[in-house]
Amino acid sequence: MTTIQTGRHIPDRLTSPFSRALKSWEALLLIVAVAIFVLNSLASPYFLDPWNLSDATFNFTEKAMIAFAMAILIIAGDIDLSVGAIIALASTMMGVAMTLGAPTPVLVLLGLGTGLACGAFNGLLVARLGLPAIVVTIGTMSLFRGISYIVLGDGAFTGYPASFAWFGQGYVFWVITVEMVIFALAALGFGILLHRTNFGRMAYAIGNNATAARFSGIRVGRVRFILFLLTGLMSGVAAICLTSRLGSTRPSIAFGFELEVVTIVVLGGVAILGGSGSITGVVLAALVMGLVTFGLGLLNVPGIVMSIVVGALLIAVIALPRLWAMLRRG
Amino acid sequence: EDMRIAIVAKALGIGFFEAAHKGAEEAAEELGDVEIIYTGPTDTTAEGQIEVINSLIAQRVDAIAVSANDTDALVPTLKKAMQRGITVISWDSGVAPEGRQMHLNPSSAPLIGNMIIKLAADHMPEGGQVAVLSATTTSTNQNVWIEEMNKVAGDYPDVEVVGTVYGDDLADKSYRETQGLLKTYPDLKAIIAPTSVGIVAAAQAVTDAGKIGEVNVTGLGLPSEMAGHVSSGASKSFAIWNPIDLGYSATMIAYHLAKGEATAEPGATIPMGRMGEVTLDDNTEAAMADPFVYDASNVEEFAEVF
Amino acid sequence: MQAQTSPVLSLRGIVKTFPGVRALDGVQMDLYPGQVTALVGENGAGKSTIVKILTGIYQPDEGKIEVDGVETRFPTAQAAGQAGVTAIHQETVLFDELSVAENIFIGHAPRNRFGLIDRRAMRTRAREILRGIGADLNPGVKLRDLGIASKHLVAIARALSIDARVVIMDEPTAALSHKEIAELYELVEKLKAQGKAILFISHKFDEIFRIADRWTVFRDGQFVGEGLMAETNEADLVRMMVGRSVDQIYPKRPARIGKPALTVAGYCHPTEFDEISFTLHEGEILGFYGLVGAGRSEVMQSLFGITQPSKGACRMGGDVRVIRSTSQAVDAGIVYVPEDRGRQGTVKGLPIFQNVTLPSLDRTSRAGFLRMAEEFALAREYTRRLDLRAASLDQDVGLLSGGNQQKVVIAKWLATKPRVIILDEPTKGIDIGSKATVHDFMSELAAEGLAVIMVSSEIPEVLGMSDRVIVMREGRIAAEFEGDAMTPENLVRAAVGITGSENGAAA
Amino acid sequence: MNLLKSREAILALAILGLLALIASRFPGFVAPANLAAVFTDSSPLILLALGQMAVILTKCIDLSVAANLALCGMVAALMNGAGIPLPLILIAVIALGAALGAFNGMLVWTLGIPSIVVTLGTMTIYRGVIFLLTGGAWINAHQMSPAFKAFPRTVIAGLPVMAWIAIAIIAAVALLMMRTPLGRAFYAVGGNPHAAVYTGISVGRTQFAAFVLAGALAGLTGYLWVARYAVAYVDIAGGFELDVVAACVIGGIAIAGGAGTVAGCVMGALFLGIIKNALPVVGISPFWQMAISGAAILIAIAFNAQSQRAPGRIILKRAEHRT
Ligand SMILES: Nc1ncnc2c1ncn2[C@@H]1O[C@H](COP(=O)(O)OP(=O)(O)OP(=O)(O)O)[C@@H](O)[C@H]1O
Ligand SMILES: Nc1ncnc2c1ncn2[C@@H]1O[C@H](COP(=O)(O)OP(=O)(O)OP(=O)(O)O)[C@@H](O)[C@H]1O
Ligand SMILES: [Mg+2]
Ligand SMILES: [Mg+2]
Repeated sequence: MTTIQTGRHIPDRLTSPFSRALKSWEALLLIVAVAIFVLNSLASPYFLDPWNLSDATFNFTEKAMIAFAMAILIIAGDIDLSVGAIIALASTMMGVAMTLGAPTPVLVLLGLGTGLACGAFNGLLVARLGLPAIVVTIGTMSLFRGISYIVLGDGAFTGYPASFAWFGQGYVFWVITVEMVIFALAALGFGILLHRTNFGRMAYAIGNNATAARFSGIRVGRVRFILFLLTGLMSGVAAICLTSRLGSTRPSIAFGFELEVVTIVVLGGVAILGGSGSITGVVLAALVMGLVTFGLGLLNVPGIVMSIVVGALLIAVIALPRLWAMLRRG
Repeated sequence: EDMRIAIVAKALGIGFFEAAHKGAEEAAEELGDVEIIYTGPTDTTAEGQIEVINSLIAQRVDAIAVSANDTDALVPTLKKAMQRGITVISWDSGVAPEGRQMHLNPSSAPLIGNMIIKLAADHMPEGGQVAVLSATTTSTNQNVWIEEMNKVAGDYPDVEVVGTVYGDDLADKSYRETQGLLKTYPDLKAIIAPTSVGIVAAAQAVTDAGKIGEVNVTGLGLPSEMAGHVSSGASKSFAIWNPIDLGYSATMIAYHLAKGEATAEPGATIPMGRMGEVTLDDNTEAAMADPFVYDASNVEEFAEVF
Repeated sequence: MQAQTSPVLSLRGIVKTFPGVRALDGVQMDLYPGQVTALVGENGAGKSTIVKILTGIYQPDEGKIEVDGVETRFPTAQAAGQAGVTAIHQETVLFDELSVAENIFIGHAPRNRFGLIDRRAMRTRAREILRGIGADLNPGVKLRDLGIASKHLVAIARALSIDARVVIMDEPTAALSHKEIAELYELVEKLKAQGKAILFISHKFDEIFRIADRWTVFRDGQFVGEGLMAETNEADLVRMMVGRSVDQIYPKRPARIGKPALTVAGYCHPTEFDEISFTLHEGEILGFYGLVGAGRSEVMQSLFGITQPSKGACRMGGDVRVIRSTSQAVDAGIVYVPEDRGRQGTVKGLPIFQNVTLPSLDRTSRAGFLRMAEEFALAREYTRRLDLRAASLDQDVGLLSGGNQQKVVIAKWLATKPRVIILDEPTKGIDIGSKATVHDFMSELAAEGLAVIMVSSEIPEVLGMSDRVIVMREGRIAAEFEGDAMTPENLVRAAVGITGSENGAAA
Repeated sequence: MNLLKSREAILALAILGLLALIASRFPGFVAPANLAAVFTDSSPLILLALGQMAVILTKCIDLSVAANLALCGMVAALMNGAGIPLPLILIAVIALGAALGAFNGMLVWTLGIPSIVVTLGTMTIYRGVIFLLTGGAWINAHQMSPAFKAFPRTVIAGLPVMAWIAIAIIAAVALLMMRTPLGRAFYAVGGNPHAAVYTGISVGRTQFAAFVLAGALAGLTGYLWVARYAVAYVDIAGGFELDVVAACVIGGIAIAGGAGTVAGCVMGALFLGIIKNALPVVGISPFWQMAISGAAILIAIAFNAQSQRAPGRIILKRAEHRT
């Protein structure tokens, strides 16, 4: 048939991936991060100290671990506002086991398991029963933390085994903390998952058009369910780190984490309505947030002023490219 | 070079801590070679306080005096501070012993526990029901005081403590919890609120419910915030130590410890300027002074001060 | 026919660009009172864009609009309405949660003296307008509770609720059944008689020749020509549209019908269909005809695992099974090209090549890890076979015209090397050139031994392409025709359920 | 039959059931005076939920309402401290609230930034501004004038002014939603934004209007809140935005936009208000409160989803007769 031969040649790409990367969101974030780094080292004599910088990473590592999983979840069109509450519940479960004399490996497994179970519960309600993610997780946010309050009341779990302290307080090498290593591994793992695997591709497809994804033979429900599981799992990992770092559990642990995690994700250039974003962006956003809060902290700026800066940064970083485009179009 | 002492509040903006800050500055002036860094998180969370303390460690301050949001959660961070040669003490709301060199109680917990129930009992000669409105379920000092109060409750046989509710140190929640108490226990005679936020909200709720004269609100509060409620009769009396003195004393102690002029070990005595001196107990804790009672006769005078 | 009156509305030198596309490039057009002007052109020629410019939704970059010879601008949809221009748009522009009356009047509702919406007046006028177009709908019900055809009538009523001098209809018959199309023609005659100028956009030539007085042709956003309908013929129009001649529209090649590929036995669904049984053979094109809403799509979607039948099973080769999910269907070799391209077909936001490889990821990847080179190779192969027009394979699929999007969807499925392909209204809203490509391809697939099901509501297409036709009515199989029995009359009669001699006007 | 199917009816039954349950443990709770008090206590939630409803209807979300409330409340308290008369304060806070809402709305409208991002940012900014205004200091009862504190509590015909304001606003918003082009535009924009453009409704402008409405209501509530609880500081109503969204969801406002009623919204707020008020009263341990309200939210969502489930198309004649 003639049509087969006359097919026109279509080039694979018009712009090279390199030139695209130059103009990308990530490039902008990198510039912002470097600028803040330079400003910080000018503003405070204490900034350029390896130990101080190492301490500063605690400002974001736990949140960022969750942010990686959350980024893929948001790219696929969902959201999980219960992550802070999952940390509380996972930490409480570990505390219960600790009082019963469980050794560190069991505590770790229990923390991960609780995270997975909470993720599964969210996933069940959202991906299986088709309820809207944002409101389901507002509900489970109260539920999970509520259970933690029921278990703990006004008490606290303390006296975690010394070996457990390694996760949140240990160093792997010189100033490199265990949390930094977990952070880096998580960044790498989720980066590969999102950008280099079929699963990541499916997440993008679902986020852009879930119906068409289903009509393309993708098991949409399963992918969304797994993403909730992963978010729960990473909340469990964060729970282990945070509990270990604090050496204790109270039901109010990690209160308000969810909004900071979402802020990191959005600042990282992930479209909040789903469909686009990258892990590189999230890593850079976490660094930017950490640098801003630490830098301002060194100047003893009150926390609330930092949150104004972060809020303004969030809006500005997203608004500026759009304003620029508007101005250029006239 | 000046010695830098960081005063860390539970959260910025609370009148009590602002007053303590005043006291710290007073001590600094008296000492001459001290710079005060007054800081704290935005809301009363342990995580927020840890971030603040981390940045203080990074600035290599000489001493940290903290009123803790969580007895245990701050321990690892404060330990790190001590390892890096920083003097760490807690004041007002304590940290577990391994996380600080000493703790300065505003007053002794048994004295406070007794004081708050006594204030209630004094104004209910026939006895009756009282309820407790606390801060958050995790507030260290409130929990200790209530525990101490329950220990001595037997000394007041006519007083029946019917329950404890938590206002989370939020004005609206405390207000609603008080409303709940008034509904649940129609015969309630007194509400004990050992928290400066809770006592104001409780007094307001009692006023709004038209129960002035029936229900007496007492506990721990700031004269400036409570003056109106004392004159309206919603609160007959309440107690507090002077937060200015507390900030002053904490600064003094931190200074002497950091200078190496005193050591923090059981039995040691540490001078605190115009406040005299304290002796540390077996837990390396010390009490600053007795709580002081405010009522219609003196509240106006102190309202000007803090 | 009053040939030479002056136009009510003229467009001159209109230019409209979107990022990356010059949708309109200096086009012109004239609309005359009491006459129907047909606007024809391939997919993406810019027809809907001109409609949007005329109704104030887009602003032209250059050029002018004249009403009665006076230059005008339409900054908003309301401004266009006030100037007397109204349109039935290609996409549905209705609101499910609002009532029929509100749908008709939203944006220009009657108000009482307090400035509040006068609901009684709104309902009364809505009822009048609906009655005027022969639709007996309750203006108070929510739109959500109406069927698709009734919704279209509401859309038409909405256009007529504005007292217009120019009425634009952008593919108004695409979703209507025979009876409603006939009523629409009557309506057009009525509007003509009232002296209104009508712009009629359609890909169906029978329709155009039946009701239009004039024609205008666009190609690739440019004006090609205009004239009187009476002085042209189909072949000329097609040549102007496509830029070449398309001779064989239904290139059905005799195929060798082989073994049964798919046997469906007793598929039932509680509300949508009942007792669906048929056998499909390798190399066969099986047509499914029926009126719009007969439930064909539902049956096909249950074969593809989107919905589950309550009873019944299907057999492919040796296994008897029920397909429970789309991934099972793809594994089994059944694929489905949906009728709702935008929602179900393409993943807008992803580039073309990723759309093509989406169901084939298992083959282009190794151990779950992507291999981009393989993906590009696969996408290149199949988009070329379908003669896709695009700037690059890395381009967002949403930037393509409807016809080219359809090609991407078909390419995506062919890349999975299926055994059974179901095409639901594969040429709906597709221009004549692309249509030929799709038809060509269908025959070629059948010739390669693939089993093809084609759902279509166009009789010429069904008759021209199928080896066998199943007619559905109200969720059931009404009849099956083969060979000489495949006549327009038989199909229509079975579809509407007439057993006597009276039948609807077959196209 | 049809009545039972409507979301509002189910919710009304749920509220009655809840009241009955509480009454069985604590009869005093359902005394008219107490119910009036519960309504009064729920008024801030109702007011904010009505504003949030408009925003959610247009497919947006406003996470900054609680921060807006806190800022306006603080400004009201500061103005009172400066001796400005109450009517002026009222006008000022409503205007300020509307302006803060308008800022959100502008960003959403002109720059097309998703509302959740905008309001996530402005919620911290607005709270931060309070800190900058006051240095974090509290304004306490004794620093407020008696008239300032008395207004919301003044009882007229058995109900405090606060409750009357809520009733008036419910009526006004109902009229706005049902009978004005703007109200219908909220539904149109959320139901089918694409189509709204074709009918000459500007999506951005309508969303902007919704944000202004939500902001104005938050501003008004800010004054009421501060006057009622007689205290203003940075963190008042912290986390309240999620309660507001939860109230809307319980009330059947579709989070995807375009569907929901004023009655549902008000009942959703009442439902949540009753739970929060009743739990301490019926003597349930405070540690159970959070889990119970979480479970209530989840159950309500599941219920709404059930009654909202599209009936589907019905092709078969016999199926048509059955339903
Ligand atoms: N909003 C838009 N953004 C970018 N490109 C657009 C937009 N709308 C239309 N286009 C492009 O403009 C061109 C003209 O599209 P238009 O919808 O007018 O075609 P059409 O003639 O109506 O086609 P069809 O017959 O398929 O309906 C196409 O290339 C299309 O992809
Ligand atoms: N009442 C309705 N409400 C909403 N969408 C509808 C309704 N009726 C049909 N549709 C949708 O409109 C499109 C056209 O449907 P259509 O009328 O073709 O139904 P169908 O079941 O596909 O019947 P057939 O394929 O036999 O024509 C489909 O995507 C369908 O889902
Ligand atoms: Mg078109
Ligand atoms: Mg169909």
